[in-house]
Amino acid sequence: MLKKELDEEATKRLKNIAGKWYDQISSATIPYISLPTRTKKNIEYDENSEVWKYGNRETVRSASSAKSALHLLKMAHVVGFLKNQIADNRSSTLREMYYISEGWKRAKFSAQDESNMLVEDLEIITELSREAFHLRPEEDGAAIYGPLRIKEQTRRGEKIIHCQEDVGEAGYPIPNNVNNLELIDHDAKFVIAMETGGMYARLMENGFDEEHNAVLVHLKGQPARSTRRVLKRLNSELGLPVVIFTDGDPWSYRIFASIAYGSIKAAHMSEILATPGAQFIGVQPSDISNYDLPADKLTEGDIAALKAELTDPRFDTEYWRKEINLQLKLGLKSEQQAFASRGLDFVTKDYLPDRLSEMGVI
Amino acid sequence: MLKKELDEEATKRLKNIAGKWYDQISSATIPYISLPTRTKKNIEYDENSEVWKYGNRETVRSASSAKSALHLLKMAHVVGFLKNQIADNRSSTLREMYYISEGWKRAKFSAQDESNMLVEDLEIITELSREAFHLRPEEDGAAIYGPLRIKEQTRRGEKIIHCQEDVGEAGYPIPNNVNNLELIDHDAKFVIAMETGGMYARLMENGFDEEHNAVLVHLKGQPARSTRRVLKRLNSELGLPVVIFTDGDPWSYRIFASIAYGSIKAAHMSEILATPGAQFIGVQPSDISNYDLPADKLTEGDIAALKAELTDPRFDTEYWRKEINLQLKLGLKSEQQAFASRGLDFVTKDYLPDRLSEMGVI
Amino acid sequence: MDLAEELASKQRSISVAEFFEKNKHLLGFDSPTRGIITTIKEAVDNSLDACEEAEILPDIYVAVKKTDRDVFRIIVEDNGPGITPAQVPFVFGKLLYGSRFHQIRQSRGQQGIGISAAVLYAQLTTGIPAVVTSRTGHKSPAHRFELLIKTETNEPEIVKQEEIVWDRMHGTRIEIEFKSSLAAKKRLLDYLRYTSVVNPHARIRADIDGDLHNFERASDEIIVAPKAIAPHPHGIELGLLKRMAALSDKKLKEFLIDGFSRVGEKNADEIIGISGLKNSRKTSGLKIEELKSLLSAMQTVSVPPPPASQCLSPIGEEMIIKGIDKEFELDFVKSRTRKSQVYSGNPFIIEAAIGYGGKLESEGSATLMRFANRVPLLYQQGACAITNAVSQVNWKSYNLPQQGIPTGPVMILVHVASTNVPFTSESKDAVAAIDEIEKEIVLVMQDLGRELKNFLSRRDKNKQEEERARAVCSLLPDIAAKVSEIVEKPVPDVSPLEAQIMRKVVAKKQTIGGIVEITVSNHTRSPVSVTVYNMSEDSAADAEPKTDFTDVIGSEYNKLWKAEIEPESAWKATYTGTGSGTLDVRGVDGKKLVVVDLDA
Amino acid sequence: MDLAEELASKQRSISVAEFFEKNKHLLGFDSPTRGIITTIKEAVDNSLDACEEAEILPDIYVAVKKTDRDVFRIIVEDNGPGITPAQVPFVFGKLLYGSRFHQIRQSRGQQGIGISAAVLYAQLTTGIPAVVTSRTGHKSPAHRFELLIKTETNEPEIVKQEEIVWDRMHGTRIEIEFKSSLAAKKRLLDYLRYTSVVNPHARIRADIDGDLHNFERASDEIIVAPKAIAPHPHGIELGLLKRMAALSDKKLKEFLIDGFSRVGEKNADEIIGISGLKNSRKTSGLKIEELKSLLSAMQTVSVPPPPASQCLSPIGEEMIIKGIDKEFELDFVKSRTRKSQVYSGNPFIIEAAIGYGGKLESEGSATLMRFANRVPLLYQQGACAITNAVSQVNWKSYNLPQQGIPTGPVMILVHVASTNVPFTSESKDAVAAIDEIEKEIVLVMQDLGRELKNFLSRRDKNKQEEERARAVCSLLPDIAAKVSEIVEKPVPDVSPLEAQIMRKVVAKKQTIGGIVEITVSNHTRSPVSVTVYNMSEDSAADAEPKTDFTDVIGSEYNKLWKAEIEPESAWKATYTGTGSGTLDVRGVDGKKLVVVDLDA
Repeated sequence: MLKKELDEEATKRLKNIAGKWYDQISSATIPYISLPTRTKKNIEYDENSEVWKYGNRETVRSASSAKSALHLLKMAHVVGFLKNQIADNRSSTLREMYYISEGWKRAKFSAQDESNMLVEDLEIITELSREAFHLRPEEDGAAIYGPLRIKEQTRRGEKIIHCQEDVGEAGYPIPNNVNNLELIDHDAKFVIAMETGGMYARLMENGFDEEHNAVLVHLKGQPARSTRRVLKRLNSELGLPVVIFTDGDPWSYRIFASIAYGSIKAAHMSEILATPGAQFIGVQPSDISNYDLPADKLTEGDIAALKAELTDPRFDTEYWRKEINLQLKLGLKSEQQAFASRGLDFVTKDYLPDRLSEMGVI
Repeated sequence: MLKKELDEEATKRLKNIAGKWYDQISSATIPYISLPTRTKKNIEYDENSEVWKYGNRETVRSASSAKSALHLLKMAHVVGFLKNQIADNRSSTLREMYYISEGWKRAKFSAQDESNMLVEDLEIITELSREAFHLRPEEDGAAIYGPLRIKEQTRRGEKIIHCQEDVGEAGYPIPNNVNNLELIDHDAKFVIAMETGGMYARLMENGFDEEHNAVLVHLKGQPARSTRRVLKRLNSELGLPVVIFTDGDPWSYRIFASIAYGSIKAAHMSEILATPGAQFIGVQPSDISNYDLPADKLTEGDIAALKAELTDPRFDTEYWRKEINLQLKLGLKSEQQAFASRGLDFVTKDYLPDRLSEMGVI
Repeated sequence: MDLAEELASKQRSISVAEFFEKNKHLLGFDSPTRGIITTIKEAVDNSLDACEEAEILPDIYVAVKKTDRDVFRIIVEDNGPGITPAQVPFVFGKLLYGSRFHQIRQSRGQQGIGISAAVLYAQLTTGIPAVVTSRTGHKSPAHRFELLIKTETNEPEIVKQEEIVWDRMHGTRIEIEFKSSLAAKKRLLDYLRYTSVVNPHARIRADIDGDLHNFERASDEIIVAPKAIAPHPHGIELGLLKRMAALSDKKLKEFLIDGFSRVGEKNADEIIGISGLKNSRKTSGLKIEELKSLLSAMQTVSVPPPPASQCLSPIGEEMIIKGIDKEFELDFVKSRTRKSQVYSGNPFIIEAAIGYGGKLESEGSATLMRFANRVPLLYQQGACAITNAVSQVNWKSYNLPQQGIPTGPVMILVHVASTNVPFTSESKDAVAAIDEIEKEIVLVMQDLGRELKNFLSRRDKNKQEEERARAVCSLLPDIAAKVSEIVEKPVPDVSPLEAQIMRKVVAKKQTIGGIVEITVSNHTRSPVSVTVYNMSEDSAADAEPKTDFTDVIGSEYNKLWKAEIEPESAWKATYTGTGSGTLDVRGVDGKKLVVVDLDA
Repeated sequence: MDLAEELASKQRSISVAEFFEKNKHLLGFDSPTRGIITTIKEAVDNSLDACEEAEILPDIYVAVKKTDRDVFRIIVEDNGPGITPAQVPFVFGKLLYGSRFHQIRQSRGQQGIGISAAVLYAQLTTGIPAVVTSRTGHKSPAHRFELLIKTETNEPEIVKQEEIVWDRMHGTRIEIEFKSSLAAKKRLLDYLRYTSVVNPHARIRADIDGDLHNFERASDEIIVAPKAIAPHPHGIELGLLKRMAALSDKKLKEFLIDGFSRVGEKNADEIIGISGLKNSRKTSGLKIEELKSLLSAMQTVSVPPPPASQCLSPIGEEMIIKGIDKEFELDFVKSRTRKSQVYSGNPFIIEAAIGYGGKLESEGSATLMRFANRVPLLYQQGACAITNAVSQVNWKSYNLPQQGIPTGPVMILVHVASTNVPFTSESKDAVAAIDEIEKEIVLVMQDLGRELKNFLSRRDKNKQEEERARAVCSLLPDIAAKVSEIVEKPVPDVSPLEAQIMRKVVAKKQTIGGIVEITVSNHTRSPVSVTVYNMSEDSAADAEPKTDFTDVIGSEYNKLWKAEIEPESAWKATYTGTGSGTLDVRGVDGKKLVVVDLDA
C-alpha cells in the first residue's frame, strides 16, 4: 500500500471510532466501545493464517463508570491527536505522546503504561498497526548478520546493504519501521535467531554463518515488533526456515511463542507479527538432562510460569506438554551459554548441527 | 600495539600474579593480593590524564579466611584459564567462563557476579583491559549516525563504512571490541550522545544531524564500555566536542559522570574509558523549572542518590552542587522526551541550539 | 517439745478485717486514685440494688470534695428504702455482712465486703470515721452515725449516734474521707456515664469537686427486682448438699422438690431411684456415702435449666438503645438480648449492643463497655473474658479493621447478667474465662457484626453510586466536545444522557418526517405518575395513545396525557404534526426531571 | 418502714469459710486438677517453714494416690517439730489462723488460709475428713485427728482424735482426699523439682500414684530462719499506728525506739521535734489529729532501710548454683544475689540465675523459674512482674533471640524474697507489678545477660576460629597446585603454612650456601619450652646460639638446644655444615607440632 493510501485509510478508521461515539451521545446512549477480551482464554488458532488470534469474547467498555468515562475521553484525545499527526505528516514515540497529553487536562495520562494500552486498543479496533498512525516504537530493533542483501528506504534516501559484506561485527541493525525495508536477495539456507548476544558472538566467532549459510539474528531478549516482522518476512517472502535458540526457561519459551504464534498482548497483530513456521531449537528441558548442563533451580515464579504455559493454547502440543512436564519434574533451568561447560565449540560443532538435521533444516 | 605483542604482554602479567603467590607459599607466607580500595572515597582526580582514578588506599585479600582463600583459588583458576585462552587464540564471554568454571570443582563460581568482580580485579592488577585477555563483553554497543567514516577490522576482513551514507536509519552499531576500529575521516562539528532511543529518532526525524553537522550517538541507557571508548576516541583522535543529553534524574547524571570522569567500578580503566572534555547539556534541574517541564516526584531512592552525588568527588563542582541542590529543593525529575509537551520541534529548534551556543559548541 | 509449744504460743486467729486490711488490693484499694472509684462504685451499687428491691426509681447524688492536700470526702446519697438503725453499724462497719450472700439471683453487690472495705480504708489512711445517715420513711426520724471498724474483731465501733432532721423522706447517705487523688477523674465520669447507660431508669447527679454532671433518666419504668431461686441440682457440691440435708427435717422426696429449682415429682422419683436410697429416709440422717450417691443421682438426671427469667434481670434491647441514645449520638445502634444459658448450674444472659459513627473517635480502638449485673467494669480490660471473646471475632469479615478488638468509630457494649458472675478476683474487674460465656459473646458479636456490615455497605453503596454518576456526568461534555471536533460536527446536547445517569425522569420531544414523538423515560428507582402537557398548534387528533384531555386556547391546543411509568421504562406518544410549541411534565420533583425539546 | 425492716431481717454475718467456699478460685482451687498442686504446695510450704524455724534439715514425703475414679488422696509428711495436740484442729480446721500473719519477716506461708482451704475443698467435694498426725518429740506420743471445718462458723470439727504409735520421732503428716485429676502431673513434678532447686538443704521423696521420684539434698547446711523485725517508720499506715499507740503504755520517745525498726535516740528526737508533740505524752492518749502529725513526722525523717539481713533469708549465689547443678546439667550457670532494697517500707532481695545449653530444649521459649520466698510460682506466668521484667530486657543485645522472654536453650531463675511479697491475688501465682522490684530484676538480668554473652562469644569464637583454620587448610593444596601449574614449577610443600594456620609449633631445617638454619616458630597462643635435637655429621662447633649439649654417636653428632619461645615468635640457630641428618623437637604435644626438613 502506498504511504498516501495508508494515511487515508488510517484517518478514515480513526474518524469512524469518533463517529460511533458521536451517534451514541446524540441518541442519549451512554457511549461505549467493544474490544476482544485480551486474555489467554480468548485466543484461538486461525486455520487460514496459521497464527493465534483473539477469539469472539468481547469486553465492552462503557462510560458508565468514572474510570471508563475517563478512559473514553482519553481515547478520544488520542484519536484526535493521531488524526492530526497523520494530516501533518509527523511521527512521535509513545513517550512523546505521553508528554503531549500534559495539555489534555483531565484526559492527561496518569502513567506511560496507559498510553501503551490505549494504542493497543486502537490497533485492535482499527485493525491497523501503530506504525500506520505514525507512532514510532521505543524498543531497540535486533541485529542481523548473514548472506542477505536489503534495501532500506530512509529519510535520507534508499540504502542497499549486504548484511555480511557491508557491516561490522555488530551486524545490520533492524530499523523501527520495517515497512520501509525490502529484502532484495540472499544466499542463505535458514535463519537462526538467538536470545543472547553472547551466543550470537559465539556463532560468529566460530564461523557458523559461513559454514552453514545461516542468517544470524540477535533477538536481544523479548524481540521488538520490528524484529518479529522481519523474521516473518524472511520466512514468508524468502521462504527461509526460521529456528529459535533461547535459554531453557519458561520466559524464553514465551519469546519463542511470541515469534511463532503471536503474543497474547498483540494477538490482533498476529498476522503480520507471527511466523507460524518458526521452530524451537533449544535449550530444551530434555537437553538439560541429556547433556547434563549446569542448571539453576526453578524459582516459584518459574514454576508458576511453566504451569501457566500448560494451560496456554499456544503450548497445547504433545512436544511442549512433554518438555514442560519434564522440566517441572527436573526442577531445573539452563541458559544457552551453559553449553560452554562442554567446551566453547560444542554448541556449533555438535549441538546445533545435530538439532538442525534432526529438525530437517540441514 | 600489535595483537601478538599485546597477547605476550597479557600472558606475562598473568604469570606474574601466579608467580607472586608461588613465592609466598614457598616461603610459608599466607598468600595474598593487594588491590586499590574500590569505593567512592578512594577515587582521585589525575591531573595528567584529567580523569578520576583509584587513590592509594589498598585492600589486602589474604587467604587467612576460608572465604578469601576460596577467592584466591578462583582467581588462580581464572588466571590459568585466561593464559590458556590467549595461547589458543580463542575468546569467550564472561558468562561462558562462568559455565566453564563448572569443571573447576570447589573453585566453581557460585554466581555470575563473582566472575565479573574477579575480572575487574585482574584488570586492576594487570593494568590491562579485559579485551586484552580475549574476554568479550556481553553488553550491547550503542549506535552512531552522522557524517563520519570508519574502518572496522572484522574476522571477515576490513570494512569501511560511512555512518550516514552506508547505514540504515538505525545507524552504525558499535562492535564489542573497539581495538579493531579506526576513525578515518569526518565532516562533523560535534558529537551529541543521547540516553534514549526516542530522542535519537527525534533528532534524526527533525534532521538535526544534517542541519548542525552533528554525530548522533544513542547510548542505550548506561553506556557499554565500547561506547565509552568510541566517545573518548571521537573526542581525542578527531578533536570533536562531545555533549551528553540525558534524562534529568540522578541516575542519568551518573551516565554522564561515567562518560566524562570514569566510573567508580572501572576507575582503573578511566584513562581509556573516560572523556574528560565531555559536557552535560541536559536535562538540567534548572530546565525543569525554567521550561515548566512535566515532572515526576523524586522517590526516596532518587533523593538518596542525589545526596550521595553531593559527596561524590566527581560531582564536586559549583555547577553540579547548584543543580543538584536545586533539584532536591524542587523535589522533581523530568525525562528528556518531556520537552514534547512544548511541541515535537521544541527540542531541536529551540532547546538544543540555545544550550549548544551557551556552551560555545556552535 | 519445747519448740512445738513455743511455736504454738504464737498461733492466733486472724480477723477478716485484718486480713483485708493487709490485702487491700484484693478489694480494689491498691492505689489511692483507685480508692475513690471503688468506693463510689460500691455505694452506688448498693443504692441501685436497694431501690430495685423497694421498687423505687433511683435518684442518686454523688459528690467528691477535696478537704486537704491529698484527702477527699466522698458522699453518696440515695432515695432508697433506708436501713434500720440497728443494722446500720453492721452494714457499714463489719466485713462479710450482707443480705444477698446466700441468695441465688442477680444482684450488683453480693459479698457484703465492698462498702465496709471503704470504711476500713478510710480509717487506715485518715482515721476519720465514716458518717452514715439513713431514714426508712416519713414516719421515722433520720439517724446519723459515725462509725469505725474494730480491726482485731471485725466488729463496728459506733463513735457517735444521733437522731437528726433530714429533708429526705427515705434514703441513705454515706460520707467517707480518705487519702486519694482525682487523677482518674475521666474514668470516674466514664463509670457514672456507663452506669447511666445500663440503668436508664436511674437519675444520677454528680459534683466532682465543683464540676457538675447530670445523667438524666431515660425511662420511667420501674425495674422488677429479680427473685431468689433455690439451687439447681446440677450446680451444687457435696459440701452444700450436706449442710442443706443436715438442716432439713424433711423426707428425701420433699427435700428434693422444695429445696431445688426445677425438681418436680417425676424428677425427684427418678433421682431417688438412681441413688438407691429409700424414700422414707429423713435427709438429716443421711451418711456421707449416702449423700454422695444422692449427689451423683441428682447430677445424672436430666433437669430443665434454672428459671432465668425469675432470678435474672436483663436490661432489654429497647432499654439498652435508650440508654445509649441518651449518652451518645450515633449514626447506628443495634442491640441484642440473648436467651439464658447455664454454666456450672448458674444461669446467665448475655446482652450486647454495637454502635457506629456519630462523635465516636474515628481513629484507635473501639470503645468497649463491659458490664456485669448492670455494673460497669473499668479495670483489667485485657484480662477479661469479654475482651477476649470480642477479639476472637473476625471483624474484618464485617468490614471493620481490627487489632485485637475492632478499631474505628465503633462502640461495643457487653452485659453479663448472672446469679453468680465469675470474676477473676474479688476486686471484680474482669470476668473469668468460662467457655459457655465466651461462646455466647462471640455469637452475639457475630450477629451484631452482620447488622453493622449491612448498615456500612448500604451507606457506602449509596454514596458510591452517587459519586460515580456525578463523575461520569462531569466527563460527558468533554467527550462530546472532543468527538465532535474529530468528526467536525456541532456538539450534541448531553443533558438527556446526564439525566439518565443521574437517575432522573427524562421527557423528550422530537419531530421527524412530520411525526411528533414525545417520550418520557423513568431512570429513577421508583415508579412515577406523570402528567404530560404539550401546547402547540397541532391538534394531535391521531395521537397514539389518545390524549386524556385536549383544551383549545386561541390557535393552540393544550394536550394532556396521564401516565404511570415503571423504573427503567419509558412512555411514548406519537401524532402527526409540526412539533412546534412547548412540553411540560408534572408529578415529578423538579430536581428529578429533565425536559428536552429537540425541535426547539 | 416495713420494707426497711423486711430488708433488715435478711441481713446476716457471713463466715470467712463460707466466703472462701464460694470464692475458691481466689485460693487456687478453681479447677480439680489444680487442687492437687495447691494442696501439696501449701503443705510443703508449711513443712519447710516449720523445719526452718526448728533448724532441722527437712525430709519430706509427698504422695498422691488414686482411691476412686476421680478421687485422689494426698499425703504430705515431714520431720518438722510437730504441732501440739491443742493447736492441730485450729491450724488445719480454721481459716485465717496462723503464727506468721503479724510478723514482719520472710516466710513461705503467711495468711493461715492455705492448708485449711484444702481441708475445706475436700469436705466440699468428697465430704471425707482430713487426717492429721503429729508428734512433737520422742517423749510425747503421736496424735491422730480426723478434722472437718464448720463452714457457718469457721471453727474446726474434730470427728475423731486418738493417740497412736508412730515411728517418726517428731513431725507432721496430713492426708486429704478430694475430687481431682492427675492431668497436671508434669507441672506437679516441675513444682517439686523447682522447690528442690531453691531449697537445696531439703530432701523430698515423692510417690505420684506409684511413680517414684527422689530429689536429693545438695547441702547439709541448716538454714537460719529469718527473724521478725519491728515495723519500719516509712512502711506504716495511720490505722496500724493508731492501734499500736492505743496498746502501748509507753511515752512517745520510748514507743518510737522500741516499736520501730532502725529508730534510735537521735531519730526519735527528730521525729518528736517535727511532730510538735510533747515528749512526755503517753501514746495511748494521743488523738487522731496528733497521730497524723506523728505519722507525717515519722515519714519525713530519714531513717536507714529495714534490717534485711535479719528478716530475709536469701538462698545465696553458691546455693542456687548447687541447686541447679543437682537438677539440671548445663554448660553454663551464673547466679547473683543483689543487695536488699525497699518498696513501701517492705525490704526485699532479688536473686537470679541464668543457665545455658546442656539438655535444655534448643527451640522455643526459655525455661523461666519464678520463686517468691523460696516457693515456685507455677501459674499465671504472663501476669507476673517477673515475666514482665525479664521481657523488658533487650536480650538481643546479649545475642539471645527473644519473643517476650528469650528463646533457645536458656534457663532463667528469679527469686523474690521479702517480708511481704506483693502477689496479684490470694492464690499467690504472680508477683504484682511494683516498680522497685521490676527495676531490680531488670538490673540483675542485664548483669547475668552480659555474663552469658561473654560465655557465648568465647565459645563461638573458639569454634569459628578452628573452623576457619580447617577451611583455609583444606584449600591451600589446591591453590598451590593451580599456581604451580601456571608458573610451570613443582608444587611447594604447604605443611609449614598449614601448621601456622592451625596454630602449631613449626620446626624447620634448611641449608643454603653451606649454612644450616634451624628455626622453631611458635604459632600457638601460649609460650612453649622445647628441646631441639639435631643428629647429623656436622659438628656445629660454630653454632649460634651454642648448643646446650652435644653428644657424639659414631660418626654423628647429636646436638641439643633448649629454648623458651613466646607465642608468635621464633627461635633460630645457624651453623656451618651440610644439613644432612635428622631434626626432632620435644616438649610440644605431637598434635601441635610440625617438623619440616627442607634438606630431606
